[in-house]
Amino acid sequence: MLDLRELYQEVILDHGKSPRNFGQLEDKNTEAHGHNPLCGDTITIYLHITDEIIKDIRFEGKGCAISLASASMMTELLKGKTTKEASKLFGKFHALVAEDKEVNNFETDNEEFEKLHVLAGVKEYPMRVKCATLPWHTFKAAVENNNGKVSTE
Amino acid sequence: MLDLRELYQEVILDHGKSPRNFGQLEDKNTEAHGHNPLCGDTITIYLHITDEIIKDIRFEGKGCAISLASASMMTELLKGKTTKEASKLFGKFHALVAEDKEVNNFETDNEEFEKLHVLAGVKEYPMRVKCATLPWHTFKAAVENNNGKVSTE
Amino acid sequence: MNTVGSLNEENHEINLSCYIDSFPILKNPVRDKRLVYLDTAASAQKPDIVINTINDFYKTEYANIHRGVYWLSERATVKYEMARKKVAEFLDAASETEIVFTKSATESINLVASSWGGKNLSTNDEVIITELEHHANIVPWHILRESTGIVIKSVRLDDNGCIDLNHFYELLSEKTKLLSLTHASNALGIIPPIKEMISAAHSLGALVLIDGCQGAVHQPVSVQDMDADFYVFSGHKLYGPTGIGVLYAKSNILQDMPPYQGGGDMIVTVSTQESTYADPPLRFEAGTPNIVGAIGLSAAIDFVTNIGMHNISNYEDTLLKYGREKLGELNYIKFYGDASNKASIISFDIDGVHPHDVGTILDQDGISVRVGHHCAQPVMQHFGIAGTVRASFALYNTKEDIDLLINGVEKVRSIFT
Amino acid sequence: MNTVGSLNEENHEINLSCYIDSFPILKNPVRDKRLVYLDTAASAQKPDIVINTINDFYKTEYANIHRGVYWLSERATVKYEMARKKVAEFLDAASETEIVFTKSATESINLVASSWGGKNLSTNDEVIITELEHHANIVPWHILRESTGIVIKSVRLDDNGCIDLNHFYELLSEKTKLLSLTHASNALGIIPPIKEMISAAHSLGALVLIDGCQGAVHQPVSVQDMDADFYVFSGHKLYGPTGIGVLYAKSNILQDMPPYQGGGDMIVTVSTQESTYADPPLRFEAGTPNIVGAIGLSAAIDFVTNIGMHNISNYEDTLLKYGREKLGELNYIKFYGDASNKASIISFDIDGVHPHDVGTILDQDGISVRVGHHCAQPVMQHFGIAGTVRASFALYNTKEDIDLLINGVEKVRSIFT
Ligand SMILES: Cc1ncc(COP(=O)(O)O)c(C=O)c1O
Ligand SMILES: Cc1ncc(COP(=O)(O)O)c(C=O)c1O
Repeated sequence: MLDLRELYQEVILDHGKSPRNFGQLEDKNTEAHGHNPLCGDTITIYLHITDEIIKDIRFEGKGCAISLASASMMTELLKGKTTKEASKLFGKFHALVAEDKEVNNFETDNEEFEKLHVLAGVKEYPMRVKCATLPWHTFKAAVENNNGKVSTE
Repeated sequence: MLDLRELYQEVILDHGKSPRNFGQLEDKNTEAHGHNPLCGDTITIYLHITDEIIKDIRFEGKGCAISLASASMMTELLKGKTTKEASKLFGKFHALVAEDKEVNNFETDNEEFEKLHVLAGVKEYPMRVKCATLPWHTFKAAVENNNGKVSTE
Repeated sequence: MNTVGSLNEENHEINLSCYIDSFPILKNPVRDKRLVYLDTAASAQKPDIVINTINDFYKTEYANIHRGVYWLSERATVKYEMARKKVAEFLDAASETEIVFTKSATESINLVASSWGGKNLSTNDEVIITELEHHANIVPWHILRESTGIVIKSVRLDDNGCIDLNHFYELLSEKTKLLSLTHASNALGIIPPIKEMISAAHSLGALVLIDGCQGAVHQPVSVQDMDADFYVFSGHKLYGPTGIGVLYAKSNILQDMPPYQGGGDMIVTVSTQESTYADPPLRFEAGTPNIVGAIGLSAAIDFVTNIGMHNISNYEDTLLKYGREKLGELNYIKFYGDASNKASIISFDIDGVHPHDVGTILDQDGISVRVGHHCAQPVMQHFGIAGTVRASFALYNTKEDIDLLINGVEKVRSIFT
Repeated sequence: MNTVGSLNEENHEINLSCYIDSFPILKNPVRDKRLVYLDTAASAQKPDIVINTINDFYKTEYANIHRGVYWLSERATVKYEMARKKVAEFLDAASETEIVFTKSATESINLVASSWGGKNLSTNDEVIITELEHHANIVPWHILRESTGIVIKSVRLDDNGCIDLNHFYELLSEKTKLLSLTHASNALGIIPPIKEMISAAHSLGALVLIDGCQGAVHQPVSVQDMDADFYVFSGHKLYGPTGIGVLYAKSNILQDMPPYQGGGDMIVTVSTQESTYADPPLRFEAGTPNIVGAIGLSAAIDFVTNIGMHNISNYEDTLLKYGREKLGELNYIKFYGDASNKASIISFDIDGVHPHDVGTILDQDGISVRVGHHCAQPVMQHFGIAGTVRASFALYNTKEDIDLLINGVEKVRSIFT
């Protein structure tokens, strides 16, 4: 079991204080808004998708260190991926932080995804799992918005 | 503690099967109707009161052995009494069957009232106390009906 | 608790007597007599596992749920939500999000009447109930009628106390919006043909609520198989704690229902002027729920499913048959609701003796039966009586209990003749 | 438990540490650390006497109540009704018939809104609440507004989080039919001037509901003295079991209220077409109530009255003062709702750290605080924040608990700087 304080230190140092890809996205063609009623945290994900490829991704919002770090790492991981790959990665991430079963297949993870392992400690905190997954759920909603209709912006 | 089976035998033999003063009262000048929602038992008390004296009292109704016996004994006891005396006797009876405190002043009871002691066993059965007191409450209501207004019958 | 009773070789009857020891209260004498508890239809006694679960939870794991990020609260939340999952499995619901915890079956029905009924029913819409219903499945519809003007129709019983199906079909029409029906009568034990009635109601577009208080405790239930739209039961009748009840409702129905009570935990956002509401089931669980009640109920479900609801059902049927036979040998006994397929309930009276006197005298010997109208006055009105004596049998009862009942009944009779 | 704490000779502070041993959960480590439980405002831990009362009752005395004529049922009924009497004494009500058992304070308020409000309020009638209220005292009025068209006015807070009395007097008018007010804020601890507000409301003919969830647990209450028309609280916050709440209402008001839920035990007669209803309090207790919950609450009341609510109040004030002082020494702490006369609740945050991160990190050391909006979003909106860290103190807390909290807070801060 990860000591959460270690997790916090790494997260804070690496992403919480200076989140990557933070702020508006000028040429977004889809976006979605997420809200965590437990803590009142909010997040907006902006995407530019062309030919099912995530050309650009940025986020804005207020939140705890865990949700900010998760959002920051997610944007780094997903930029340049196809939406299909992204959806697979969401599945993996969900298993990592939210599912009961021991996840053994992480030896297959590439280095990129391994960075996200620092968030695995939240699994012990069901209430905080939402903090880590909120950016991902919001990302998914944004992709679906884009599928459903051409964004008017 | 009275064994209730003894109580039942005495009650049944003496009053339950052949209740005294059972039936309508031709020259009643007040009456009241009582109902025990627990068991659906009903009772009607008919009174003829002149100058605050209970000249006649009869009852009708359906009920368990305890309520029938209590009604029967009550009518025997109250006939000829003043309403004031009756109200005192109700107090005594209530103490006998319903109140928690040990009632010690019964050495002062006269023979007439002592007959009612067979009902003291219900004290242990809070749910059944109502069966024993229903006739008395109904009697009280009938007297109050009479006080409130002259009966039109 | 690994054995599931044992088979009596002679007549292949199941025997659950090994579970009697699980019920501490049965070891305590009452009025210096062994307790013969025959009032499970009113409320069941509790096995050790339920009592200990409550005890241990308060002693080692207690905290409020759903909002705390600390260890105890997280754990308590997981246990509460696991209880919901267990109830869903017990009822064979499609998802645990279809399970709402309430304080009792009574509240579950009131919730449906107020929330679903208040939204979907209006003047002259018809709700069909039956004369078999418990007051809990009658009075909420009377209350709803006051605000909506619905019409309540009631299916008659035949001389045996069974549903008069012809009358049901007469009453059923396109105006029928809901059939609200008991899974088994608490006053008589009678089990209506619920599958037939549910599909008849559905074919005319009505929804169906099943009051499972006496059904879920006696036999395996699959809400999906019976296709009930709503199903309710009370924890305390299933060997669980008091103050916890269940409402099952199909997802799509629950999703469209407005909140019943307002407060913490059922909201998304609140300002002093506006609230937005959470998804089911939380939308219907305002305030701090009976956390320990749900967890105790979960232990009770473990207890009965470990024995097997089929085995419980078989065993209770055996007791019912034996009791009916033995009582039937006494020629001064009159039965109400005599039928072959019943919950394990016998309703009767003794010729010439008021039921309350029967109850009081049996109690002298530690025999605990229920007497009166059993919160089912329409059944009593049907038979033109004030009440009955009711003996109900549970997994902890035995044939010896019934023999003692018979002795008691004979004594009562002898006092009164 | 014969001593009522002991006086610290130096500064005459009361010391209740002799009661800590009564709480078994405090002996269990959490994450291998001693549990420092600072979330009593959400729910209190339970003393042995409450847990054992529940345990013993199920093991030796359990039965359903009010309708059984057998020994167990009679006894259970007496105990349940004695619990009602005990609550009446605890609140200094004029009669135990003014006490209704509900499942929670939330349900108590919903009952008043639906039954009293549904009958007596109509379009443009005004209900005054405050920005201090818990969602339980906001959302029921939103729900009632939908069916009645009432207007909800909300009293603003000042910068400290105290009631803006001028604004209250501005809002109060002949249109005001109800003032529904917290006895103490669960988010901040702030205690409104309830006596003044009650008499002002009464002078204009409005009734007053006091949400006593945080009040009744912290100080002696006399509903007669404060002249509340309705008073509600939850058992689980008063060291009692979950699933039991209380509604006090003045006799004459209760007498005129229509039933809230329908079912067994709240009726006089029922046919399939009509019901007549019992007198209060039974009229409002449909179905099998949380019998064991009421009896457990009764044990909890014995526990606190044996210590003395005055002593509890004094002791908690001491802890509050100490905690405020110690936290105040840290210059990165911001307080919300800082005032002298408060329930024993401190709401704060740490500069630069999200409350949820504070909660999770403190939990590593077994320190259990609540973080977030505390089901009082209007308070958060008032301060323009998403949430706070809340430490609440009970009779089982000590200055050492507070020292550990301070240590934890310093650690949190060091991680984030
Ligand atoms: C002030 C206040 N009111 C109402 C409530 C609701 O209490 P319950 O959840 O027990 O119904 C609470 C509990 O959080 C409270 O603190
Ligand atoms: C058939 C039936 N319905 C409803 C109820 C009401 O259950 P509760 O009192 O637990 O709400 C009962 C319990 O007596 C019952 O037997």
